[in-house]
Amino acid sequence: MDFAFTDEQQMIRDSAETFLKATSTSAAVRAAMSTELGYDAELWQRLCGELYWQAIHIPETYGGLGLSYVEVVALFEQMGRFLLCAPYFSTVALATNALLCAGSEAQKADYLGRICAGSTATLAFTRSRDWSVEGVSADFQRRGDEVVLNGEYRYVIDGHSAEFLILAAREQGCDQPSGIRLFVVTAEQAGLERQVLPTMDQTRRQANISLNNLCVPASAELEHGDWQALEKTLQLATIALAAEQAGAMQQLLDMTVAYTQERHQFNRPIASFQAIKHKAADMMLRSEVARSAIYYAACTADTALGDGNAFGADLAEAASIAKSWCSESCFSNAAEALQMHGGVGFTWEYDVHLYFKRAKASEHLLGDSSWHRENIAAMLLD
Amino acid sequence: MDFAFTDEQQMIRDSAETFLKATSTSAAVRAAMSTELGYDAELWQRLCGELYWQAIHIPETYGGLGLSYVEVVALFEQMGRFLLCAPYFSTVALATNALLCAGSEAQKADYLGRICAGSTATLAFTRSRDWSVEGVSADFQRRGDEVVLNGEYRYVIDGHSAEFLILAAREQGCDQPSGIRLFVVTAEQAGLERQVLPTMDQTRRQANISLNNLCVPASAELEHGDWQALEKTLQLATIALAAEQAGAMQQLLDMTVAYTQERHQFNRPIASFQAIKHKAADMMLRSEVARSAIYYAACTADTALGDGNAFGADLAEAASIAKSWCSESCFSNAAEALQMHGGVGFTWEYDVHLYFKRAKASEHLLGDSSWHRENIAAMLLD
Amino acid sequence: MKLQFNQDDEIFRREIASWLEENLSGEFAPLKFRGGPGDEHMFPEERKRWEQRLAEGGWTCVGWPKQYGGRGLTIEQQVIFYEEYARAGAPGRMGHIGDGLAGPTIIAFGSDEQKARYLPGILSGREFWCQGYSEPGAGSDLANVKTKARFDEAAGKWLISGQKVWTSLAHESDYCFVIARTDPDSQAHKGLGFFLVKMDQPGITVRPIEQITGTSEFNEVFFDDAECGAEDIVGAPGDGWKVAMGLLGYERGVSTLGQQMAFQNEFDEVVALARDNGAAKQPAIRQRIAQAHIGLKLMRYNSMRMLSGDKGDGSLQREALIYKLYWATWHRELGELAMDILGPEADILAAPPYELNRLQSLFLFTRSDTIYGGTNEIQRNIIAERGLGMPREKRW
Amino acid sequence: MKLQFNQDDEIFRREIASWLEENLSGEFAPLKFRGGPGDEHMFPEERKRWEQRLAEGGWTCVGWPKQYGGRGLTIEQQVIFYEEYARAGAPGRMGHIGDGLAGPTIIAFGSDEQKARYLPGILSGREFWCQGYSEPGAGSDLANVKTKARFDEAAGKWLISGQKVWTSLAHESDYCFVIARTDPDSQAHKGLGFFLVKMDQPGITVRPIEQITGTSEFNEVFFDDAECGAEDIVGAPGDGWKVAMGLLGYERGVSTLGQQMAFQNEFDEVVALARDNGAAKQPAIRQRIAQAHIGLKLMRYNSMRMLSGDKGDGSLQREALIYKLYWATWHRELGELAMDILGPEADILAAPPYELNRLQSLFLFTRSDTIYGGTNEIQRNIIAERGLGMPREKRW
Repeated sequence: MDFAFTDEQQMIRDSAETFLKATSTSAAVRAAMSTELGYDAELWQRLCGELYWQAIHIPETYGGLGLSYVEVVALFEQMGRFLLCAPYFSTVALATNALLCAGSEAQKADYLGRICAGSTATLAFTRSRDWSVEGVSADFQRRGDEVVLNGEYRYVIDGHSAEFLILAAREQGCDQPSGIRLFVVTAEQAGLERQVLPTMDQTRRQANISLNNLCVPASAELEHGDWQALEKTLQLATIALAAEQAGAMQQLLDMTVAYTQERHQFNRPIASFQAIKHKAADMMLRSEVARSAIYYAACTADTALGDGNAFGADLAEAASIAKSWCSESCFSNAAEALQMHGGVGFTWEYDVHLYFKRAKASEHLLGDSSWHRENIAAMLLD
Repeated sequence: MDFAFTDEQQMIRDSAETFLKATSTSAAVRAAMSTELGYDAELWQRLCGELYWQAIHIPETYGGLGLSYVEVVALFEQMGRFLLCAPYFSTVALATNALLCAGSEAQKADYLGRICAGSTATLAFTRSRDWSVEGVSADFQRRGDEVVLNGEYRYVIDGHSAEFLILAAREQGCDQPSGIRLFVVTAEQAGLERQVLPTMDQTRRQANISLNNLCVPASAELEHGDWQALEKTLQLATIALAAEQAGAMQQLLDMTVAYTQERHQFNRPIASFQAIKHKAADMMLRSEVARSAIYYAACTADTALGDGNAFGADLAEAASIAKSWCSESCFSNAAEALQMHGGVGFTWEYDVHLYFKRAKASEHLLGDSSWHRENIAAMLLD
Repeated sequence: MKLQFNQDDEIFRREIASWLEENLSGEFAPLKFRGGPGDEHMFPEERKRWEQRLAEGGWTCVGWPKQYGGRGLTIEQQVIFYEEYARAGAPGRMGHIGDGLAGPTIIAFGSDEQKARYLPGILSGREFWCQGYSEPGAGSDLANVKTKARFDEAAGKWLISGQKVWTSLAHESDYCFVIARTDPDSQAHKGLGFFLVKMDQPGITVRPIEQITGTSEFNEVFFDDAECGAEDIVGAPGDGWKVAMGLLGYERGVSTLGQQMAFQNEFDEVVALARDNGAAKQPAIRQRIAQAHIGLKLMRYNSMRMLSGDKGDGSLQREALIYKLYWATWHRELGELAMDILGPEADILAAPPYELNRLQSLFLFTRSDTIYGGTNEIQRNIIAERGLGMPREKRW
Repeated sequence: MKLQFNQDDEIFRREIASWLEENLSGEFAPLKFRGGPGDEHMFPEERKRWEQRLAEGGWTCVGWPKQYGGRGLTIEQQVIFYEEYARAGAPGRMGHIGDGLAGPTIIAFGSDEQKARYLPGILSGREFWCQGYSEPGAGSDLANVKTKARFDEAAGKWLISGQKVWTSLAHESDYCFVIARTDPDSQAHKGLGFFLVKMDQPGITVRPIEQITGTSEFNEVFFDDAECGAEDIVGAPGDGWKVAMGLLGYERGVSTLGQQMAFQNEFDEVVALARDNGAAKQPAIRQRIAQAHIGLKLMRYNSMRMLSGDKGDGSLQREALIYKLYWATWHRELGELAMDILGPEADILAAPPYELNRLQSLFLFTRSDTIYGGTNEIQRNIIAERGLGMPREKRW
């Protein structure tokens, strides 16, 4: 047992911190979020070309770096901390994991290869607030060598810009989980329409995707692309999202401590007021525990990814623990940060609101805290 | 609209405060709670004989003072504040209200007359944690001029000592609310066994009551004693319980503010620490809002009692609002009081623990906060 | 203690309700449910015309004594007025600061000349006011006011210099009442003055604050030797604290019940949403909706106690002291609840580029409720110190 | 970063587990799940004999270096030891203070003579220790210690006078380590000494504190010229703070994982209860049970990080700083949850006159968790000041 970063992991984390601090500045974030694309394509190129982050946990066989999910989580933590605007979550946490869980060797070689080369991708699976198996409402029909898909997806992260997509659909007329299959398709084709959704949290784009008799070859069906693979993918993505939240929590704490040290009222730095100190202490508690949660979940994810057959309860539990803690805690830290910033926290000019909005948006993505707690309760009690 | 005590109401409240401060002292409470009876019979006699509190809202026709539920609530508030050990809640909030809601003229004249004369009484209706209609599990069968009752009751307040009891039972074989009837019986008779339950909160006694072919005359059946009358009784009692909680909250606040002003740490009174001040401020907020809740509920109860047919949603809503706020708030105030007293709050010697235990026990009686919130949610949403 | 309104009051209720129904039509129909907090920057001109319509009906300054042109309503009737106003969805009052704060202050502390000069414009819905209270370095700590007023003997005028912040609708206002330090060497609550200042003058610059919502209704106001007539100080130099404290009383007056009716409208929208999207079936959401309902009812009962002046145990002061902390926290939680009922849909805007829907606006805007007018933390200090007699914070 | 224990560790796990299974039988069977917090006053004699049994098996002082008679276990093995100990329901350790605190302190800071004198009694499970830290006026603020130690030159001994409070099992202990002021004019952290004091002497009076539970396991200890040999001060006079701070480190050591396993036993009981009485079907209770489970898992992950010494971003200190606040709050909430699952049954005792059932005891006893050893409020101060570098509270 060794529950600490190895030297190599620490190095990756530190270099991510250094890089993102310099590139994902407040000005850069604000510039990116005002574009339609939602991110800086040039920065994405650097990220892929120089740092090779998009390939971090893709096995070396497929051209990736072959590192573990611990490194993935370490990167997401820093990205959440610096509010990086990039199609990284969609490409790595969603699409790459889906391919790892569901692709045949050939499919992995092909599509993971594209991701290694800098392609963006995402996963579309639900059209409602339902993150469980019932949320999959698009359907498909097999017609000879083709498959025809119909339906609508909402909350598709970076759906407007991803170069290819993994789509979840259920066989027409089958309402069992066993009817669910995954398909990989390129974005630009007849029968697939996408519409970017304006979002309160401008640091992450979401889209609507409509399928109208989208015809794809049978080979687009991911070989192991069943509900179990999708569920595992979502759990892996949930851990990445929690890691972003943990990173944001730390940054909110740091910003707030710095601000309260500077800001004076009643002739004292407001950091000297016990009410402020105690709120900050609670923020730190939440933040430290969040880190324990995501590192543990990262180790569990790594085991699950390493074992193709591991669809056990461990990953589900670790993901739900991490997300339920981090979702509420990140929002709490953001809310307290805003409150402690006082009036200026309420302005567009200060960055607090960017984190605040991201916290609320991320809270709802992939299940909020109550939803994940009910998952845990079901494991324990039913 | 005049949402303030009249001068007369204020006088009654003030005299209750003065009387209880002098008689329901820490020493008196500790003496009473160590007896098997659970209260000081002499004090009860003074309360009935000198102050006539047991008759406060019994109409003058039946020998009572004919005052309103506002006065009742004002008394309960002071009793909760001074932790009075007496069969007052059982006799007035439970039995008297049941008789007022369900008795015929003759029954009221008889039994309310006994209460005016100082008899103690209570209500027994559930054997489980269920405070709704499903909780009534004892049953009865009519046999000629007699009724035979069987079953068990738990959590019967002062059930070990009450001189007569109102029993709720359902007609054998009928699981509809319409099968529920109320009976009034004297305590000492064959077929009725009672057993005092040792309680964590020693300031209020509870008992188990078993009925084994208890035969009572048909006249023991309360004329209007159906589920609606029982439900209304429980709502009225719930308001009285909330009033006790509000009184306790205020006392906890006062004790705590006084203690923190005296107690020094780091060479300052601990009342000067902002964390302590803010906790106290929150206690005061909860306490003031609790008072608004119980006074409003008292007015609503008064209207409902005045109108024999008023089984409307107003009373149910007011009771659930009052209890849901006061239950949680009283426990919060008790918990914070204990915390702010530090080590001594953890000792048997200081009174905080008496309030703390009372708060937890009262929280669960007649439905906890979630239960009452779900009542409200059902009214709003279903 | 009784809850019912009497028959005259109920007649009055029907009168105002039907007046509103009749008049909130035609050109004013689009103003329904607009102009509240978070939306105050919308339709300023139309809402100013609405103020004049109100004045024509005799519905401005309903609580002012008749001798000053008010309607002289009883407390109960004022409660009813504000309730019906909000229930009808009548627009956020552009005249609120004049009607509810400046006017009552001038009536209580002002000179006859000030009354004659300023009250008619408020009554007629033609002159609008804003307040110059908070300062960037002082937050809501009046004792720390740095804005200075010096009397220019030659010109016979006060010259005011400094900066105020969080001034709602400054750019739409004709006048501002300003707390400024008349004695430059004074400290804390001493040496303050309360000034009535014309906004349209070279010495005043208004800069809108871009908020978390992407909109601006708060402003910074810069005073650079802004002029104020010798006759336009309320009370004497040095009385500013006393006058301002009186004014704080009005802020917690009957209009709170109108505010609550607006909250009720918002709450009803939240409930309707939960029913529509199925969230009303989720146990955790049900609990929170019930809690919000309970909280709002209790807010109302508490205000009724406040207005009835229950001094039973010296508690008028007490229930009033908690009021700001209570409603601000409740309102902020309502915003969070709305988002959590929306779930992932909470993140999707009404329209690009950044048009919030009403509930998103509620969510974001209510973050200011626990900050302006004394943060929750300041409120807790005040409650502990004034309500419970606990020691004051030391200055360093 | 990896979670798995290696194979040797798993072999070790089976070894201790089977030893416990074998030995927790016969006379020791009734001790299962007894003697934990809230129950520490029970079966003291039997539990002392159990300590000797442990010693015979080589299971006392498992983390001490071998050169001092310890078992010299690795961190992982210590974790396993404490986990299995708690999992088996082995009784609350009478030897905990000696084994976990006094011994390591003597090893780190004591003289050779002290080591020779005191370690064997701890190792053999025959000499028991208590701690003299908190004082009535000082709470957990060591800097405010008022107990005095003066050196009597004639007798060649230290004479200690003062009062300690919250001393667990003082009446069952042979020795007490006492923080006292060696320099009467000193202030704060200076001038303290760390003394090893024999309990059985005329100068010491132990008075049990009757607790909220109706039982007593904490005591007040009065020192009235209690004697302590010149050779029984650890370090030099004035070193007391340094020694005490080292000791605080041990308190947050590997035994936390054993504590958590005991928490797990309690949690499992709560879950079983909820299943039995149907509360597990209530959505609000389900959420709270899940939250408790999550909280306990996270406590474990946090400890594992703490023990792995993740200094990634200087955070060893950080995750350790939050630990007390976290577990104390979690444990207190578990007690509340247990009561709320019991519902009205929570109020009914196991037996008259005042015999609490295990969950009631948990509920009441956990109120002390957020008080002793530094209240939650003190913990938050420490986190803010040491963890975040925020200004210290001013003394008045």
